[in-house]
Amino acid sequence: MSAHSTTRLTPAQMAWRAAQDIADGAYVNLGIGLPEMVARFQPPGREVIFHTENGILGFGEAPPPGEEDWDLINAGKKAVTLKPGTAFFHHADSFAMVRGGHLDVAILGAFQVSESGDLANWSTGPKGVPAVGGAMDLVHGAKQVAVITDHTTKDGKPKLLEACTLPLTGVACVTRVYTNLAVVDIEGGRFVLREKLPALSMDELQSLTGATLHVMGAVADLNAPEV
Amino acid sequence: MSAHSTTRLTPAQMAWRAAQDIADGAYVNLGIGLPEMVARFQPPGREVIFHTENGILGFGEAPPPGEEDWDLINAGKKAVTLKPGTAFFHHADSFAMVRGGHLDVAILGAFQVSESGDLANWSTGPKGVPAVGGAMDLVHGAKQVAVITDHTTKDGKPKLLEACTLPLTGVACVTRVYTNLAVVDIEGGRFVLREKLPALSMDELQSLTGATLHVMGAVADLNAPEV
Amino acid sequence: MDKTLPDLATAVAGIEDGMSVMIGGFGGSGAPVELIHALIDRFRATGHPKGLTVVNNNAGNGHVGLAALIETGMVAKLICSFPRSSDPVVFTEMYRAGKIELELVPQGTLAERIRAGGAGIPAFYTPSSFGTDLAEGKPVAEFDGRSYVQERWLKADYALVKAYKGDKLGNLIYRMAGRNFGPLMCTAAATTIVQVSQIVEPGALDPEAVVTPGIFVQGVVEVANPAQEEALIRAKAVYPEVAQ
Amino acid sequence: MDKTLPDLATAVAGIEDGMSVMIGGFGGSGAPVELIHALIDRFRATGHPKGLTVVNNNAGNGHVGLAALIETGMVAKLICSFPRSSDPVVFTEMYRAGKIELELVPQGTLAERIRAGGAGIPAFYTPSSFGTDLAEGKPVAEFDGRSYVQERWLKADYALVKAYKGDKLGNLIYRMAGRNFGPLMCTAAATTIVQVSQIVEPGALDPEAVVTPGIFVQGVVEVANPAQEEALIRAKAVYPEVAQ
Repeated sequence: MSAHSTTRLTPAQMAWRAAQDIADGAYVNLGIGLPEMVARFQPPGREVIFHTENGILGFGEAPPPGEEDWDLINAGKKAVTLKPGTAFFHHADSFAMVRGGHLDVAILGAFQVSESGDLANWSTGPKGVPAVGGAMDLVHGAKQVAVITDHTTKDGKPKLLEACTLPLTGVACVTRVYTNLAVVDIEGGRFVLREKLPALSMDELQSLTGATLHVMGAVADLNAPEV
Repeated sequence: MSAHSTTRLTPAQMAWRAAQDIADGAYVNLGIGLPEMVARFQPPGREVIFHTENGILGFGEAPPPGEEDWDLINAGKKAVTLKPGTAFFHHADSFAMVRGGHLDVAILGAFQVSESGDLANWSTGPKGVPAVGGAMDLVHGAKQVAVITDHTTKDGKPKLLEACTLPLTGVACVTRVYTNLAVVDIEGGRFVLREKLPALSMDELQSLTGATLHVMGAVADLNAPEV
Repeated sequence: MDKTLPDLATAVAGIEDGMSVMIGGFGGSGAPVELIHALIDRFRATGHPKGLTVVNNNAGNGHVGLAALIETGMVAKLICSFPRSSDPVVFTEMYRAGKIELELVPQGTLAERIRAGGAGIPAFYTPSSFGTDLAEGKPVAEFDGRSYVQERWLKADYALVKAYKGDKLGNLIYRMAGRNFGPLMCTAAATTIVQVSQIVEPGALDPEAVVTPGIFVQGVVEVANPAQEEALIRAKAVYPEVAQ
Repeated sequence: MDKTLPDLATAVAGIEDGMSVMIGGFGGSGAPVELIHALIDRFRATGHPKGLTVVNNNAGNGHVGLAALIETGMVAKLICSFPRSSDPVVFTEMYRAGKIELELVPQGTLAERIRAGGAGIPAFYTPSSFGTDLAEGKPVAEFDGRSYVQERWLKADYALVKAYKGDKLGNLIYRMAGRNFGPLMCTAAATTIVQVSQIVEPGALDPEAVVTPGIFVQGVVEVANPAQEEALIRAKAVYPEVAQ
């Protein structure tokens, strides 16, 4: 692994890559943490409207430090700003947007993703305090549910698996995974490799993946600028 | 019947009588037609807030002819007016108020009422075009569902019955009936007479009623001013 | 992003034969008269769309708006709560002649079914209609000792809604009781088209007072001085030949 | 009609041992800090109320507001979606010590259950949590080929909510994302008490922009310059001894 560790995408580069796939005019919910970074990398000329579970549509970026209004926060409890066209609403309306199929894309973090699209991202087991938030709702309803995650855990274990071993967030819900090594679609219960780091061989990538990576058509190079 | 026909309450007097029972501060929905008249007879010093299914709370009386705003109507499609403290909302919120138990009183019309509190007020049978509106929702949720109705049909048949013969609006929902002859509570599956016109004997009243009228405690005189 | 549509004809151009169409309004308040008339115009010019299923609280009045739409014969089925009105001859005659199907739904259940359609709730329980003819064939269940009827969500291919002002992102505010079913229908249709008296720039509407957030709206068309259906009916107007 | 309450102590005086209390807010936005602190004051003075079941999205942060309430030991059970936060030591320690019960609910399901409680819908189906541990023991059903979990309404004896302005009839508007669960909780409690920055006369709020109609509110108390929980936490405030 050390051989190619320097070529892995940074979190910002993963977020940049995910941002390239978001169409102009899309309504998007970004999960807490890494997915939130996607907002920074909207390609020029595309207008994307961000939704947050706690009742804002069309909010803007973070305010300068010291200018936070703590009534104007996102689901990660981080301060955001108003943009022209923002709307506020209550939590039931907010999750009507989520569950009702009105979001184009939800991008979430993951502990594990299975080849059938199951997602585990809310509980690492019985030890900690369990906390689920909006994840179990977000995996249902958005037209596309994508995941951004390191390809492996910190100790090198695969996160893309035949079956999740951690408690599930949702069943058969994820259709695309952006990792620091590859872009993988989930189709018909299989991982289909779409892009991989050019320096990484198929065998290396497969060895870091807990289920068979299928190839259907071309596998493009996964390139991201320094961001 | 002709002997006491002149003593029957007018529709306005029935509405007046019903209005006397509405407590200060109550939230009230009045059905289309006769029940709507109740709003005219609020006792002085009592403030009642009226709800209409089509999304207004706290509206005021009818505007003068020619000054109607047809976006400001009640469920009977009659023009109303704004009062300080009015609120507008959509139909789902409006019926959340209804079904959710937030109204203190709903006063409805009736074709028939049974001694178990069943109400029939939406369909006279298979011949006409069926129309139900909000009646089936209003009979559930309001803390008290009362009915204003003539004691008998136009051809003299009782409307207070052991069991309704017309299609039901709701089961076991009515707890008080204001007629042009009497005030009757429904308790434990029985009609309990509370007030009757003083000129009317118990036998006369019973003969105009399709189920046993029970007496528990005093029966007061039903008196209404000329209104 | 700009959801503005150039004209009424464009606004209704995507509605196809057999589609379901939610139409806002309660009686005349909130009735999108101009959108309905544009749909009638299209049908008269092309013979389409026909065989529509329409969802509205009522069945129209007089010979304008929804009543006129029904009168053309474009509507195969009506889902509503109260098809009996002051002047409902159009629907009544077609219903009695067996030319239009009716699904009668209690008003609160109709509202909640539409909300459920927009909110991803496939079914819910309500006390309304329990023990009545309108609950026939529906599952019932008891919760905490009380009986309830299971109702299904209601969705549509299109919603035609009237609001007061809308911005280019589709954020909407309504006018008084004209709000009624509009905000719900916006959420429950695959494509929601809204006629507004004025299209404004994003930022012109108070974000605290937006009733329908733009995510629920696909197109906005400006009708600067919309007809009020009740006023048309009182003037004995007839569409397509408005005689006044 | 005037729903104004004279002070915070009066506002929370009716909450009894063992009651369920919905508390508005998402993190610090919309958290009714002063109402919560008034409840803590009462407990410290009288030993009541205790054994409360609290409904909130979170489990509090730092040592103010909800976290301080939990810290007193008044709360027997918490129903929430996300008890893990930046500084959640209070809840975490009590949970691990078995001193507080937790019912974990997906956030959208929590919101919908509260809405259902207020809207007279005893149960509904949602796709959320299907196939997960959080659906264990709940009825499931298939609609149109997809699987759903049945969820029950959630009601409470009391709701403590923070809004921005309220009139004497209880009509409310909120401030930005401080709205969150507030309007839902107002509908789902037998008694809803709201702290507002300003109580205004009926007519002062735009009827088109009222978010919570007064029918859902039993009492309004003015807290002119309410604390923002996030600011208190950043100042390392501790209740009841505010050290700053």
